[in-house]
Amino acid sequence: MFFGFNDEEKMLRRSVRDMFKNKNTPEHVRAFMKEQTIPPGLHKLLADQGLLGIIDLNGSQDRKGMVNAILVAQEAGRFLLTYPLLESMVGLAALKTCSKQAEVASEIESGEKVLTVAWTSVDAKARRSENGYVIDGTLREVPFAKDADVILANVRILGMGQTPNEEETLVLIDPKNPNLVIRDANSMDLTYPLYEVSLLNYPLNESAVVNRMGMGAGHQLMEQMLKIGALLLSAEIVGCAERTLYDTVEYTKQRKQFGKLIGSFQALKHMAADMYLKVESGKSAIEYAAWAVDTDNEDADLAISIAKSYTSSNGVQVCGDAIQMHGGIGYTWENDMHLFFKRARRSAAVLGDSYYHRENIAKVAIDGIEGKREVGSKKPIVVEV
Amino acid sequence: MFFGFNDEEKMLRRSVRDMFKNKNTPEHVRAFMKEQTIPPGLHKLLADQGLLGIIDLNGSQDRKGMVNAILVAQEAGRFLLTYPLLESMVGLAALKTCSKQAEVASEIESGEKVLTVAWTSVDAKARRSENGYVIDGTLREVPFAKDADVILANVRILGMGQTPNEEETLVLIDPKNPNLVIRDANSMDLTYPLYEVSLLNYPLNESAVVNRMGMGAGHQLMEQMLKIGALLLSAEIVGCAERTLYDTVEYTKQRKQFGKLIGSFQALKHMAADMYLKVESGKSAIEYAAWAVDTDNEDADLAISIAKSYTSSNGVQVCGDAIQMHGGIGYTWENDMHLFFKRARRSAAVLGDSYYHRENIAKVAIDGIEGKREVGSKKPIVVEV
Amino acid sequence: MDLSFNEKQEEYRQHAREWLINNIPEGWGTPEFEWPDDEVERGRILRDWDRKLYEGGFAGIAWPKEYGGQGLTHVEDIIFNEEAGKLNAPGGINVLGKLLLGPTLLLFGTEDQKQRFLPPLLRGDEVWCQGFSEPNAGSDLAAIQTRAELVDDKWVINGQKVWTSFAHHADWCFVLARTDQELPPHKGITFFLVPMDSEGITVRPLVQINGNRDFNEVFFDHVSIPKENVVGGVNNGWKVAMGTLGFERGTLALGRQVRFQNEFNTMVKISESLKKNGESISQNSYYRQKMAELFAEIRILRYHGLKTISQLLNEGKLGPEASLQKLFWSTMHVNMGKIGLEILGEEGPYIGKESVGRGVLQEIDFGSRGETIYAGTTQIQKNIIAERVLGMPR
Amino acid sequence: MDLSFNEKQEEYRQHAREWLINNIPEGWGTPEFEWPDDEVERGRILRDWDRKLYEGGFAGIAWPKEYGGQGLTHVEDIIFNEEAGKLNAPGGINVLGKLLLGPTLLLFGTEDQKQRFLPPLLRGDEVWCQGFSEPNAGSDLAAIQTRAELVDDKWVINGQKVWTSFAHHADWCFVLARTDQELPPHKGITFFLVPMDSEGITVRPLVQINGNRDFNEVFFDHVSIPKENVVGGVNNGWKVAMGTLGFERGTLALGRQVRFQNEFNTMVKISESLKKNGESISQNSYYRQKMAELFAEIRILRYHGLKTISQLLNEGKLGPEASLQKLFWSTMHVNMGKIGLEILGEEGPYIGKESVGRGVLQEIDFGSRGETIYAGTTQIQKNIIAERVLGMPR
Repeated sequence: MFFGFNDEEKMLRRSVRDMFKNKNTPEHVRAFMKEQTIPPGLHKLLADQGLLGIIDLNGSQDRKGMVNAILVAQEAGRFLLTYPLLESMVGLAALKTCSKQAEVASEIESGEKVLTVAWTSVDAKARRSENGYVIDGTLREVPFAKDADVILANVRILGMGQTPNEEETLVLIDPKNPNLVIRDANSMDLTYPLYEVSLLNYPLNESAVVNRMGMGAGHQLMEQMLKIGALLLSAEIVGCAERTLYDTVEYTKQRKQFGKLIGSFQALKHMAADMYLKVESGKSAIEYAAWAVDTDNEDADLAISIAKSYTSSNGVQVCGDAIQMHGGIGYTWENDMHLFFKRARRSAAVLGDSYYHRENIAKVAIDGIEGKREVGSKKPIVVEV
Repeated sequence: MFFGFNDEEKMLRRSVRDMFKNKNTPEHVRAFMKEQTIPPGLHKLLADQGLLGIIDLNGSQDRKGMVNAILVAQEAGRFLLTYPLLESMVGLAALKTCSKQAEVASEIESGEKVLTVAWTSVDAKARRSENGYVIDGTLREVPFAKDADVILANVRILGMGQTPNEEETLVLIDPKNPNLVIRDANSMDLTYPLYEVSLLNYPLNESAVVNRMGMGAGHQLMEQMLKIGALLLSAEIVGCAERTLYDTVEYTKQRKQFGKLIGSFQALKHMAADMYLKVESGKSAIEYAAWAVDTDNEDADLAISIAKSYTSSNGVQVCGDAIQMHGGIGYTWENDMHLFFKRARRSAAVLGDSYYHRENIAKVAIDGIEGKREVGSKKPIVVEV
Repeated sequence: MDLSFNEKQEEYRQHAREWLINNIPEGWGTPEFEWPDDEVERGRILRDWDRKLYEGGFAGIAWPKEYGGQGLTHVEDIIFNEEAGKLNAPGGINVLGKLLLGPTLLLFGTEDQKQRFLPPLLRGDEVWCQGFSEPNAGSDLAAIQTRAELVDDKWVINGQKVWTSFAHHADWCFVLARTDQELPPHKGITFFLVPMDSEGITVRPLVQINGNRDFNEVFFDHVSIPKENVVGGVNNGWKVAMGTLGFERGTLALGRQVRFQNEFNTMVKISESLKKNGESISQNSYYRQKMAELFAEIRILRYHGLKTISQLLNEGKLGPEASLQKLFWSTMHVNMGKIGLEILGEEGPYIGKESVGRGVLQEIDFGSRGETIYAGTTQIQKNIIAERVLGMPR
Repeated sequence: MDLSFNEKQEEYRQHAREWLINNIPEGWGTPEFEWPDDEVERGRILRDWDRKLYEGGFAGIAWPKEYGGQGLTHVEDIIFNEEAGKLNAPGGINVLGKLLLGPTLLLFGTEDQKQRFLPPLLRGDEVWCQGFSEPNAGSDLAAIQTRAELVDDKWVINGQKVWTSFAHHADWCFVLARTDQELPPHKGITFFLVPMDSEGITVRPLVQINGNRDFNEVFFDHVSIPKENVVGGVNNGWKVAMGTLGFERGTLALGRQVRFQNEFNTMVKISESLKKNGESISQNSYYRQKMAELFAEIRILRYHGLKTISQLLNEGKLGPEASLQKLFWSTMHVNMGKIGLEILGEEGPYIGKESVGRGVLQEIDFGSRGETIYAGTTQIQKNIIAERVLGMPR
């Protein structure tokens, strides 16, 4: 029984934190918000630290790298990292399940190519044409598409299954291909831009298929990616919330009003204590879920939904409270609080919002509980937890 | 435009408050909680003040007496009045719509008989027998039934309408009749006991029918009683909440901890401010609704649902916060805070809980709004309020 | 209790509504209206609107006729504000002049000041901004450090103000400055009227988290103004300012309520267009309950507003209870933003013109975060309620 | 990160579960179990259970064997508590002895004290109660006025305690009393061990708002006790007491979590039995969302509990962060009561044996109101977090 991080994990966190502190400074973030272009050298840096391919879905010794991955994602949130690290981690994990794609996977892992994921497919379908398959349709929720070299997307290949789900197939899309258009989707979170990608007669080469066409493989893998992605997003939210909490506490120790440090006002103390409770609870939730995924625990899906629903509601609230505790200065563009707030809002909304994940929880907790007490029964009943 | 009380209304409130202060003291309430018997003389007192028949559904000059009635109900909540005053006010208003029942109405109004209302009928049905009609079934949610002389109830008279609703008929039940059993329903609120009344072969004399049998008359009248009752309950909750707020504020001005009056701690100040906001908002809600009922405003039903849903959620919370602000002493039976809390809880639950009334609101605010803006339209749209 | 409007008032409402419908530029007040990017152009449009209001007889509705007002009551004022709110008509550019400076001058100004300043204010010729807050004097307004010294019959002002809305459009600014360093903080403050074209004034825009540029920093570097530009007497500025803030907290809630109602209806419309398991979100009991609760609170805000107006009409002034209204609407609006984002679900991040509802619900979420801060933070309002209304010990 | 239990621990869990199933009296822990009305009889049943626990080897699981414990770790302790929670087994009558006094003596007691007091405590021979709070020293514990004076080699105690759980069943009481009037409040306090059958002790029950009579007032009128009945040294009682309160706030949350899970399952069952428009409430999205959110928090409480145990195991002590756990579970439980009443709807008022769920949801609503007060109010826990964890200025 050890609920904590070992020295290796702590060292990873420290080194990632130091790197982001130096290489993803507020000035870098502000510059990115204007240019919307990943700063040169950032991929290489992340690759050199070995962060991109940190998740291994077939991980040995019951370790898939999720505990490490949430530590990294938390730091990404804490520093508003302007890179699709989450997509790299999740996408690479998926690519590595396919030996055919070893080359591109290694190019991505080594930082030569930038990978992103199209989280939503709006009816993107591949149909047979003269020279193989072509794809028509739209991909949504594609972070950093403009800067990506590879987009991992889930499209239906018509005829490759009995149901739409079965037809789903993971494919690699080349954003430089002339048969697609990338449009800025105008997301509130300027530190993590989302794009929409429209494909028309986009030629799908068989070599771009991950694993195999249809037969449910793509659907299943995407489901897994969405779950792991949701957990990493929870970790990002926790990072945002934790950072705003401690920055705010620090601010209350500097700022005076009415002749006193504002941190000595009980109203602000109690707000901070509530924020701390939410941050620590979010941390416990993501840490438990990461362990559950790592160890193939039957609890894993439930734990992810607990983490995502809890952090999506409460993490955002912490960032909002941070604005309030800063007073007027917190409401200005110059101050960073709103960047965390918006990043948390975006992260809370995608890959399943609170409602979605609470409904997942309800299916287990309400519809499927074991050992529910029969009202009126006197038998001792063992409640499984 | 005058949103307030005139001198007459203020005088009524003052005289009722003085009366309850002297005649419905905490000692009386505690005695009632043990005996569960209305203290002798209380009906007479209420009758002499003219409080029982204060509502007149056919009121002249657009005045049905609702503004007065909520003032009285608020005081009843404030002093935990141990009498079915709400049922008397609502029941008498209903009885007065029927000239046949003038005699019993006047006996009730003058304090000779105690009236209560059976708010829920669990399948109580009258069927023809040899000597007219007999009723079988159960009446629930009957306050003070043990002490009542008359129970006003809504029962179905089989065959007196095309639908169950149409069959509904308001009747007077004699609680002393041997063909019924009164059972204490064990309500949490010992200041306002609820009973269940089971009828078996209870003989229904035609003279006990209010207005006429079936044809929807009973249903309609009961609907109206339920609405007015819900508004008066909201007023009772506001009375409970207001009382606990000011008692609590007073307590924080007496009690010291850490060498300071606890009222000087900002955490308690802000709790009190939140309570004040809830109390004042509840007051505005019931006052507006009472005015709307009095003036036959088309808004009246909506305003009642706003008042009942708001006070049911927020009034209870104020009483709960009052316990918290009292600390340990607030958690003892000896302290009165829990009496208000439980009375507010009971009042919040019956005659439509928050969910029920919010769903009523949704039918207007969501399903039926006028002038909803068409997304994309540039026409100016007038929003009715 | 009489919450109805009389026949004459209803006629006034009809008159106001018709005038508004005929005079509001097409599309204005809808999310589809496109504001020019240029701030100067934007200012011109707003000032034109103020002038139109004046010409239509809808400026200074409850102010005396002798100062350019309409000589009507707060009831007509509120009726017009409600109607303007129903059409989501912008408030013009002279909000602070009309809402704060005007009532302040009417209460504390000299006859000369009223005659000099009120008519051009109403005509839209002179736009006002408010110079109260400073970097180190936000909630603690009495801590202001901007100084004014009398030099050769002129007041010379030095210091810095922040959160100065509309300063970049304003002709005048009403400014609090310290005129006596020896007296206790509350007692050495004076309320000044300062022309914005004075030498030594620099305006720097402050961008808000929603991207708006309504706020500014204003720097005063040896700004010299006439001796008589003082309201309420030298060293009496705290009292005057408290009156000003009272107006800010207590009034105009009815117009605001209608705007919230407008936003609510848009929210309903959006909830109808979004589906969950094949069913409109507007039919899902979770969202229905949340929206119904919100609707109830918007209505209760209206009741509070009616009470405030009634108090103004019948007692002529507002008490500290007015803090309730600010606390109520601002926290309610934050909650509204939260519910809006819940309704949007996965659509939440997108705010462009092509997004669901054109980003109007997100704007509530962002904008409301400022509302619990400006004009006295939530924490300050609760302090006021606890100490001044409930009498809890300081 | 390793949150699994090893094979040996899982065997222990199996063993504990079997023992519990075989030894818990029929119906115990179900809402249907009928406790005797008589308090003495009730006390006897609980003490019998403590004795049974001892005989079964489940008393003092993590305490050293030399003092009657089992010499195992906090892991086995928590496993047993979880299993007991799953069966909703009452905690026995010596909760305060086992939870608070035992750990306190192990940390601060003399060897003689440990040998004298721990074995009978575990055997169920000596039941303990806690004499800390006083009418004027609740949150402000340092303000206690109960005095102890050394008279002829005996401590003579005078004063009054409140909220003394189980005092009417207890053989001993651990008492804080002021032993030096001159020193600052925190420095003149001593921690005493007082036999409850001493002359001069009067116990008066305090009824709680849920009708329970677990709390008492205890009056000390010239109560004389041996000089050596002091823990941790004279005038060092504050430090000892803070250790005691740390145990109270930090531990046993896992057993509590299972009990909450149990209550939650009952809530689900009730929600299935109640209908709204012909559909079970458990299928209505509003109630589903509320319950799912609650379930998530109950699980998170488990995670917090695991962290606390891990900290105890690996670092040997708890920090001020333990306040988080108390704050979390108590406020969560209040919310649970609220949701329970929402689910009950019109059935809410009825609490009798024949009511829906036999009043178990209402009991949460009432009982939880005490939980945010005792063992350090919500406000005190937030102060501790802000000042001692986050380092905000006092």
